[in-house]
Amino acid sequence: MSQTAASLREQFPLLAAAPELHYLDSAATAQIHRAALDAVLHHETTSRANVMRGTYRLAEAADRAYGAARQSVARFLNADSADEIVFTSGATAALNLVAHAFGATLRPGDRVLLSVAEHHSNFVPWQMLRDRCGIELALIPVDADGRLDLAHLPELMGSRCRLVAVTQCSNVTGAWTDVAAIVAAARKAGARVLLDGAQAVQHGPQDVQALDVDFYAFSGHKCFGPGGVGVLWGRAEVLAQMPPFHGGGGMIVEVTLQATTWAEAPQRFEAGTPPIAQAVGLAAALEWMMTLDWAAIAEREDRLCRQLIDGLSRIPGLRLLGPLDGKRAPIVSFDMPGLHPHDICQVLDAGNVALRGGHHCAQPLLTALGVDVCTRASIALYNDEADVQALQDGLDHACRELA
Amino acid sequence: MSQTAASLREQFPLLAAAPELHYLDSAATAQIHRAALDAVLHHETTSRANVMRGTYRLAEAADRAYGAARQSVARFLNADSADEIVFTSGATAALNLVAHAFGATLRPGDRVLLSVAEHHSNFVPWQMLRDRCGIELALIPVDADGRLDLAHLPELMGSRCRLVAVTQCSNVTGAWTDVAAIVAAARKAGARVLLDGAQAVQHGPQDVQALDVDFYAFSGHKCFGPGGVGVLWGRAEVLAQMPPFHGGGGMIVEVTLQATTWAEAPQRFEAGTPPIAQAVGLAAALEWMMTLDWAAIAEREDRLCRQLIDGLSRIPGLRLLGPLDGKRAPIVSFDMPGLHPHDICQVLDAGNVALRGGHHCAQPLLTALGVDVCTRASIALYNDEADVQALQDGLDHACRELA
Amino acid sequence: MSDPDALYQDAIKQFARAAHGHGQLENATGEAKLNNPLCGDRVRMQVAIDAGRIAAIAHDTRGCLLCRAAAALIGVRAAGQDAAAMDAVTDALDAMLKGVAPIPVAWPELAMFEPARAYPSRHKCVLLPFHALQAALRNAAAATSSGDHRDQ
Amino acid sequence: MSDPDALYQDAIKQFARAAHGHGQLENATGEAKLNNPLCGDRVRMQVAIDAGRIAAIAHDTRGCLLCRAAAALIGVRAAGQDAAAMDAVTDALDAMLKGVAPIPVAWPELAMFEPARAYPSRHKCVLLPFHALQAALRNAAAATSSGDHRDQ
Ligand SMILES: Cc1ncc(COP(=O)(O)O)c(C=O)c1O
Ligand SMILES: Cc1ncc(COP(=O)(O)O)c(C=O)c1O
Repeated sequence: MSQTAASLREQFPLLAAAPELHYLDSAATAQIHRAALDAVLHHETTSRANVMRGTYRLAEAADRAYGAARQSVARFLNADSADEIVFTSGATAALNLVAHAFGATLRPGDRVLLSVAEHHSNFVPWQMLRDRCGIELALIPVDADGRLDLAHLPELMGSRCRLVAVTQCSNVTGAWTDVAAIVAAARKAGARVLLDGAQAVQHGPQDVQALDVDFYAFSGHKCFGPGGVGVLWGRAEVLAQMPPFHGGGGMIVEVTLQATTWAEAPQRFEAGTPPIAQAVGLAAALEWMMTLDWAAIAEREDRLCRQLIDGLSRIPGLRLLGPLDGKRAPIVSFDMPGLHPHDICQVLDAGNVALRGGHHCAQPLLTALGVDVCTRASIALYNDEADVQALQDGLDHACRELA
Repeated sequence: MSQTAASLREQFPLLAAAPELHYLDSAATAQIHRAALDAVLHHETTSRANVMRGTYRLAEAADRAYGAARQSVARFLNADSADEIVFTSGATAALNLVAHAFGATLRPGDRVLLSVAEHHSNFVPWQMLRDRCGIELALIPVDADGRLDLAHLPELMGSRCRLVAVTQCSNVTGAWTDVAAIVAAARKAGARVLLDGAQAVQHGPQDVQALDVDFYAFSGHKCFGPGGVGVLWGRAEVLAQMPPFHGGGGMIVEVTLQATTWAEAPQRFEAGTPPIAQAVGLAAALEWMMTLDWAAIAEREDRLCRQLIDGLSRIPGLRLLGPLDGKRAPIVSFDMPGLHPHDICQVLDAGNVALRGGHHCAQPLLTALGVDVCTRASIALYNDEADVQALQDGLDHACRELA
Repeated sequence: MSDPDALYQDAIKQFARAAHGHGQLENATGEAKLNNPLCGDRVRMQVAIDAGRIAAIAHDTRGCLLCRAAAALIGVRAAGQDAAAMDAVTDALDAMLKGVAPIPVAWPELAMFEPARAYPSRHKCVLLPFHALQAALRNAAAATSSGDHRDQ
Repeated sequence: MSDPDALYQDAIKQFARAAHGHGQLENATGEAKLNNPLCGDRVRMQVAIDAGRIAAIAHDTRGCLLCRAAAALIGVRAAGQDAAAMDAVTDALDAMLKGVAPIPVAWPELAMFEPARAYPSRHKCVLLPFHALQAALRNAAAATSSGDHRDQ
């Protein structure tokens, strides 16, 4: 079904209650959809119990809801089986899980290939693994527009590349990664591929089988769901070969004083009480997303993104970061020499425009692009022309105000 | 203020809507208090934004709420400073954090002393650390009642004990640990002390300074708050010496291709977007708890626990696990030879009594007590005589039904 | 809401109490031990295979009534079956518990587990002995083909 | 809701633009670099100490208007102060931003930061140069006492 931005906006309680707000920071956190909030509320007030261990009806209801949430995520990602869905506390936790559990299968001298465009959450865990275990890190460089430069992929992989871990879409430039090219090169080298989908999921359902990767990570709060929950999808055969990461309740077959035997995936990777209501809320958000006309939404997001880029390029001295042509996510970052992003954001806030300024947890990328900080506007399905216009007006005001 | 169980029960939406339910499984998950649910809802619909990075008013509001939540937790634990409060996704995540981050400061041959009574979440992470890093594990044994047997503490610590990690209260027997004795011995040996407070927090605010431990871990869902959030408290000087565990956004000072410098605690240990609304909800639950008359509640919980123990001891063949005299938490586990806990729980569910059966993620303890599985009833502040009576009646019925 | 009392039909209690097939085989050609991580229940299944069929079977079961009844039913019924037949029965039982298929005609006694449909947490209790038997049969086949006796 | 425009008083813009004290000291006896992890802002402060007081000061500041204005105010005002005085001013500024104290009388120009009270995320911007100066003074003291010159 195709919906207007206004009718979509109506479905987000925070936005519905703040008609004056021009929320252009969905890349940091998307607003929560009514259905997700209702699902959390419903779960906590009708089905709250611990999962996987209780036999009374309330516990069965909790179990059922949690299992159904796993199924919803599997459908959203087109995973082969719900057993490939591991609930975590967020994308960062999912990425750390892989860095530790898949990392435990690596040997000194094995290589992990990242890109310069990674969010710190897909960068720091691998640096820590390198310092802990003596693996090698290599980095796919970016071109002047922040796109991954895949020209030297085979050399970058070398002979011992075991994993390529890259973002699907940059949280700074909106550049989409050419996943197919990376997967093809990785398969040739016998390496696995991890895709950080944190920025992709708010722009529509994904297909991990078509992407043909081995791991996929994302966060609930970036796709209209609750915070405190995220997902690691892993190919069954890869998950099966990995030891657990966190130890605790629910991930074991048997614990004795001497040794412990692990449960199968996904339980093996879900130590302790999981974020149950949050998973249920996330599933509600994803189920809602799966009813939408994504072609229409993509078209509108793209149109707004172009308008934004056109408007910004008219501001003297302003430098747009990221690719200006071709397919890109509606994330637009820019640098205004002499104006600091925090001052820009502050002044725009006076016009109720919510922007983010700083290094966006992507210092290596910003360094490569030759800036220390930048200002970012990010567009989601509930944004419209008025939001873009307000940003434009606000920037004009900021230029006068701060000069 | 002193309140009746009925007036307390009213404040828990799930229980208020299910007057027939005898919920005796709060040790697995306590029900959520209205204030916590309202706080989550309020936050998500008025203040949702990512924290610690935004300068617009909505982000400031999110930051303020998250910071205030840290203050509430600090007050609940009587911590010296809110900077000692690390939000995690749960007790299990908090315990794994210590096993990795404090674990990284240990050397092969250093010793960690646990007890046989630990929940798997405070057992398996240390086994994994042992297998990874060559530390030694030692175990405080339990007596026939499941109480920690501290007779040989100095020998168990040996000369290289660096940490004693024990539960404050057993989730199977309700036995409270003699923390003062352990702290005294640990101080003498130069070892730190970690207390797993998962089962303690639903019975009232804690005082980490009076307990004089170094780490304290608990989960929100066990103290009337949301799931998906937990807390690690750590003494400032100890946290300052630990490297991070998870890597990602928000825990760094600077990331370069070569190396990364860490932020101070608590940020150093909170990689990625934290469970913001859940922390806010937890704080609401804790603030509510801090208004209660805990002496009165403890007295009622204790009275119900005695009634339960008295009633159960009249059932022929039934064996009560855990201490029958002295101070104990209202957690009562028992074994009925010939009747399996799952069958018992199932039949009691027919009378709307929610009990838990199984190994309760404490296999080493159950082995020590000479059982494989057991049935557990746990009492919280919203329980009353009718709940205890329903359990009693249900067990009589089960004995007839299943015989 | 369904009534948990209905779950404990007399048939289940009788099978569980009778514990048909409980014991140990001297001449086992395949064996498997399985346990249910959620409750710690354990089943050890032993089979003696002759010409591809179960000639003798024995089990040692520690579990709830559902688990013990399922093991006892196997104790009565499994002799004479081959691995393919047991796979079919197990799949049919699984489908019945999930509510997507009727009671397997091959083993009408499985009807006693029908009320367990309403309790997904108990499905594993019923299935554990069947899964243990499948594993024992696989181990027997592997032992035959490798000329070696393997435990799982 | 307060008006973010009010934050950018002319005084702040003037101080930021003037960048008093920007530069480098040849004869620094203490130096410190600090950065704000949230935004990547950086301040390098250098001091030359004479008889326990700041004889000369220079800073290199990359940051927002608030941060640059704060650094420039230090550039004008810090000379002649000792470490205790700077600690007092910094504490007073911190308390003013938190809303628990009025504008420090010692440095009345700090009034220009009063509107920042409403924006806790910006407090660090204002305080960063002050904290860098405190660190530089500590380093100078350490260098004097150890006869050694240390960077932090
Ligand atoms: C590309 C990318 N990866 C990973 C993350 C980390 O997500 P989270 O903070 O929800 O764990 C983010 C979000 O900030 C992101 O944009
Ligand atoms: C004593 C004890 N420790 C740790 C845990 C783990 O808590 P969670 O599952 O919330 O992480 C529990 C709860 O099951 C517990 O009872």
